[in-house]
Amino acid sequence: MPDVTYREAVRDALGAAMRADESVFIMGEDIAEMGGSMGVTQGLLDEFGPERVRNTPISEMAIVGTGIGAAMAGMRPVVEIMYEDFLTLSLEQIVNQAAKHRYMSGGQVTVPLTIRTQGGAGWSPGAQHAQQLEAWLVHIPGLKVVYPSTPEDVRGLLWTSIYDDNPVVFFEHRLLYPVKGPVPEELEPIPLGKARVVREGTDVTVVAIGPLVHRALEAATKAEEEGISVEVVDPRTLQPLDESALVESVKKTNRAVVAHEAVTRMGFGAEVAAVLQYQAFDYLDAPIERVGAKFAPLAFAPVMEQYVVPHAEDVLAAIKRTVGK
Amino acid sequence: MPDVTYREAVRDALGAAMRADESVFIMGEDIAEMGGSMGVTQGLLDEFGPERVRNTPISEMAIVGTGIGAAMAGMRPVVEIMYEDFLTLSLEQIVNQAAKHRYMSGGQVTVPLTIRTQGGAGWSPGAQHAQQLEAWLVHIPGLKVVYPSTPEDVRGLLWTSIYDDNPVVFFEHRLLYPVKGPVPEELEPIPLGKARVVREGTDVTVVAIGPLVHRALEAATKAEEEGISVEVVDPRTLQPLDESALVESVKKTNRAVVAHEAVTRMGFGAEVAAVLQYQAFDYLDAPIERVGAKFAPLAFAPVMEQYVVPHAEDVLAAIKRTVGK
Amino acid sequence: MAKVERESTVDEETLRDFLRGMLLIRRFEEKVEERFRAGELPGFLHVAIGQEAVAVGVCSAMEEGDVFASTHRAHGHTLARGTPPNAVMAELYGKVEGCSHGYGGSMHLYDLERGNYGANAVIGGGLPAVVGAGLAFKLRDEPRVAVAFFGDGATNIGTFHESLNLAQLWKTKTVFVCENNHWAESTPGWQHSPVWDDMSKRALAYDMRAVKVDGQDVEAVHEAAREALEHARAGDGPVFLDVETYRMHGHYIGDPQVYRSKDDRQEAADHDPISRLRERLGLSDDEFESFDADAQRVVDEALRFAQSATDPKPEDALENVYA
Amino acid sequence: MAKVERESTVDEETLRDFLRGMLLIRRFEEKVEERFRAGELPGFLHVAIGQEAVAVGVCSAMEEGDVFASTHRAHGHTLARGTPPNAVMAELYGKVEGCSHGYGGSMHLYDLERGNYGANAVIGGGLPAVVGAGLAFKLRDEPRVAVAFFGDGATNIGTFHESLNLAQLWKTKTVFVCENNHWAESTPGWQHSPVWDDMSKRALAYDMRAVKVDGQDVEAVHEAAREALEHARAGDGPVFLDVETYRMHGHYIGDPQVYRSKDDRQEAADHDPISRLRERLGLSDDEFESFDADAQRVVDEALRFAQSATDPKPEDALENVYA
Ligand SMILES: Cc1ncc(C[n+]2csc(CCOP(=O)(O)OP(=O)(O)O)c2C)c(N)n1
Ligand SMILES: Cc1ncc(C[n+]2csc(CCOP(=O)(O)OP(=O)(O)O)c2C)c(N)n1
Ligand SMILES: [Mg+2]
Ligand SMILES: [Mg+2]
Repeated sequence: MPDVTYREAVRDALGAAMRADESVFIMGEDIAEMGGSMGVTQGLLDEFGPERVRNTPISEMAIVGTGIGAAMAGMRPVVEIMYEDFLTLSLEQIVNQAAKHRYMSGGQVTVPLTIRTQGGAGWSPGAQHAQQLEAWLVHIPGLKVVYPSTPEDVRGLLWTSIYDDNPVVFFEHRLLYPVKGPVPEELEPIPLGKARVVREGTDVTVVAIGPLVHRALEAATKAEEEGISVEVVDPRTLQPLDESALVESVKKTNRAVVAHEAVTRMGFGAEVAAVLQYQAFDYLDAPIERVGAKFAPLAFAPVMEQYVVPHAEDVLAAIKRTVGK
Repeated sequence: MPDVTYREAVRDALGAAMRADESVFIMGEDIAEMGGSMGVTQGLLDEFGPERVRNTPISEMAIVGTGIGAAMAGMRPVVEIMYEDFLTLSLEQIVNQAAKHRYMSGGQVTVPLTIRTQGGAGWSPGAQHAQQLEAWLVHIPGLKVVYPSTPEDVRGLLWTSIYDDNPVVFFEHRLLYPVKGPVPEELEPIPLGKARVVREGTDVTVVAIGPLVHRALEAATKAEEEGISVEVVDPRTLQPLDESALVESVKKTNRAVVAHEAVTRMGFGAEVAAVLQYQAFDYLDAPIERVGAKFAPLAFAPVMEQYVVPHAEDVLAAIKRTVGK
Repeated sequence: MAKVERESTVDEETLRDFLRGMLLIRRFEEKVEERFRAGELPGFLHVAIGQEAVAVGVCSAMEEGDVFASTHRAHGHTLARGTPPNAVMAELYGKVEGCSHGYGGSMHLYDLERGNYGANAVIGGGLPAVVGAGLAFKLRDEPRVAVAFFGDGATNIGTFHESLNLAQLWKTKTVFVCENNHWAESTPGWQHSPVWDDMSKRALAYDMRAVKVDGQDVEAVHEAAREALEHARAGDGPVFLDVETYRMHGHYIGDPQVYRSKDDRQEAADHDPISRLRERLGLSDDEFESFDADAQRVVDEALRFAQSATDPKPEDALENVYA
Repeated sequence: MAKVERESTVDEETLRDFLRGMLLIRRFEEKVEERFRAGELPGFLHVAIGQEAVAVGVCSAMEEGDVFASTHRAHGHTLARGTPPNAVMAELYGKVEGCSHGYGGSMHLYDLERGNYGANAVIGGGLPAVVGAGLAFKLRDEPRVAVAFFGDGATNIGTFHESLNLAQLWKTKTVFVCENNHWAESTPGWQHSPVWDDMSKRALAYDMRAVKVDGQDVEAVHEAAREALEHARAGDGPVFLDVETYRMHGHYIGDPQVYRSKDDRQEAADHDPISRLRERLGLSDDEFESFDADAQRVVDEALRFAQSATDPKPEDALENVYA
């Protein structure tokens, strides 16, 4: 299997979907000539032209909202919110409109819209360009939420999201774009709602998403050296959530750590912990550990930013606590 | 102690704060002549005049944002978002600005802003006028989040919120406005971050907020008849959260139910469950039960709406599951 | 500001149809008020009594395939576009036979078959979708137009600004119908907008074609809408219709309107679009009565239908969350 | 559209001060570009090279007690308002001595003492606060004004609309400075706004006083700003300054500007506000060099200061979350 970067994988999926279906088009700020602030959409303007690769004004509410209307009218728009911090400008349309049209209409309306966004700390973008807000969307019935961690997953899941008939909020991570990984020659769609066991182990399960999947793998390797066998599971789709996969793993290992870059308090890990303690109560030999950002905005100074976000060492420390080392 | 309604209690706190301090003023849609869509601010225009009781255009982003600027300039604004569903229109200002100004400025800026809002189902307002979104704000460092359940609490906590030097998002519930309860003759400020044991018990702890406090009390009375002694604890402040009070109660009862009207998935109960399973792991005799809205938007038809939102019976059933009955 | 060509395309019989449509809406909403006060209807409702000429004038100018988004004040638009009164009334009762099958209610009336993309309870919430639909029509080169109804108060929300800006920038096939009744709930125009008495100024910020219309004159509304729809359909860009109208009743059913002066109410009452059309047609009392009786009959039937319609099953609440 | 009284209040010596201020910003940002390219600066940065006359012209017209909010392109506004170059440079290095003590960075420069309510990395994010401050000044009847800087691209965000609408409705003591450099990142004006070539049209939607200014002529900017501030300070309402300017460099430091034509870059280069002022003052090379050397000296000192300044302690990250 060829190696491609996460960035290229996203671009592949977009290009393939646009080639396969005239109704797919993309909109967002600076995605055309510049190819997006992260270079993800480079080349797509040349191939598909300005009608299907649309630069938008700085209008996050309208970017999502026009996507909704185009979707209701039979298109499959993929809109981009440049930084997920700016989801705060479009949530009305995402939460009150996209998520609810089908329901409020009693099943008449379909909104096949994909909302791509990205974020994440680790490069000192400051407090307004680094938040991780995926947890908010998981709270909203009517939305699907995807957060892939590898090139293969991001390509296969983005394709599926675009062809899903529901609004999907699709999270990418700034630091993952340059990460390389193997992908199948042919784009293979990956179903939403299926977790992936990234690494098998027997002593403790680490449920991780996004960049924490990679930090969890680092931690797992280090743990191995100390004789702790770690299983790493990536839900990949946060909504619908593959609860049984997570629960099965924990029933096997009897210990769990949940890890993400978002603030721990009220983060996605809270939901996973609540699910696991409920469904695997009798199997748990230790409290479920949560690893996430400390309770502060993201500071500009690298030393402070690094202090707030979770690292492999934090995952490792949590793993050790679960096994009492 | 005289009995007043939750509505009157909110009005009392607003009036008292405005009388006590020239820098306090209120802004919001239809809060002046009409006295607010829920009648909460009735009479305040007559007493304080149009400069301090300001009708705003339908501009949720600017309502919060001008509040922020006025606060930075030394005022103590109390702004109202008519329905919390419309917080989705102002989150950029709440989350990226109000919550972060102090931090991003390295401690120079103070934002003593109170954002009042209300919502809740139970009267068929439909999918866009009934959401409970308090969990979102709990995820954001820099904000305080308050959700009182009784007239006494709402009065004392609103006063404290107004005089707190941080941005506070203050949740009220539509169905609680007509609820009467005793309040002290003199307004007594209630500190943020202190939970209240609403009812003592020994077999199971129900951590409930907002209207679920009342439904939990109903459930507790019914449980009593079946010989189950229920303790009901109301955190009142979700951020900062009085973790020790919740943990202490659970260490005593060894069982826990968390109840709110918001959607269970990724709701505030997830955080509470995650905290309790971690800090009271060895004390728990049963999985922590979560009671909340089923995973759907709120339908208009009363039978469907009632099916989605949690009732006293749901709390009772959860209580019984924890004690294995 | 563009001016509308004045040669009318509306003949006498069409005007009579307009009267039928307006009377249907009026009697329908009066019945709704009555039933709500009687405690039969869940939730809260908003009637557009006084604004019937806007709904009928605009919807009658729309063509097969055109779509629209409405507001919290949606009964008129929905009926004028042809959704059966039975289905609308049933929705207000939260019944399976309702146009949103009981999931939506008064503020969320849908009828996809007739291009109703949904009434919206969030001010401005429906505008971007209408721009997006207009974009889709343009991209697919279809002779269809997407219409947005909204009030004067809605011109203050950021969503309005972003939507009109984008529509003009991309010349989407969209028409914006601003029903300026000079009130946003209890807030008078002068208290919520610096240009409350001339909303067409909003369009200047986008170089958008704007047309002022007397919203109590159904013929004028129809003509302006027809011209605007042609303009948008031809791909010449969106149009902003600044429609002056009156809210004859309260903001919501039961609104005591403590904030509103007698004079203001009287002024609204003096601008009843139905009396005006009746005079324009020079109808005798008998003629008018017969129109009215027809409307009343349809409404009574709709009420009977709705009252005896089917309640959803509680567990239906978990359906339609996802496609 | 209002016209500015033309009799200038700016004498020769003041113009020389303006030149000093503009040169300081120019050399400061050139140094920042150099150090960023050298990999010394964290995060990402935006310079306003070409727009110095706007920062200096406006800030020099502000008075003690006036406040302002800036954008992601904030170095110029901050320096022009008098924040010590050492503190600004230290902030770009994420140091404790920085004007935001290392918590903010280039996009979040604050200096409350000098009325800097913060640079904002969210487009339009700072506008409502400026309206709110202007409201507070009005409520307390203080002779103070709040100023908002923002770009042409920012006029497309809903926050802009709601802020200007409310400011005019309430006649807050606010001045809006639109720096129209005809680019929003890689998106040219014609691609993002239907009125990109005349932003003053935005103000028409609010009946707001608007003034067009040549942003490369520091004297003109100062005069327009002075008049606007007077207008707002007197309580006569907010003013919209439509300032035409040029972005001589990329959107962010390191931007290859693949999207931008040679001609467009050349046009920007041909409109250097510093050369223009230099000519206006008829400075000899020697005179200019001495101004320049002074600026360079200050910048070098700022760099030395920042490079040897103190790193925050990691755990300081948990401070300042709450008051
Ligand atoms: C975003 C938002 N804010 C507030 C409300 C509450 N609300 C419902 S109708 C209304 C007034 C709308 O006025 P206008 O747009 O003129 O429409 P009208 O009621 O006059 O038909 C308000 C403030 C809402 N539904 N949505
Ligand atoms: C709400 C929001 N959307 C997108 C961005 C990303 N972004 C940063 S600067 C910029 C362009 C701003 O253009 P303009 O307002 O003209 O200011 P200029 O960069 O030209 O000074 C964009 C899109 C942002 N910071 N905030
Ligand atoms: Mg109105
Ligand atoms: Mg610009």
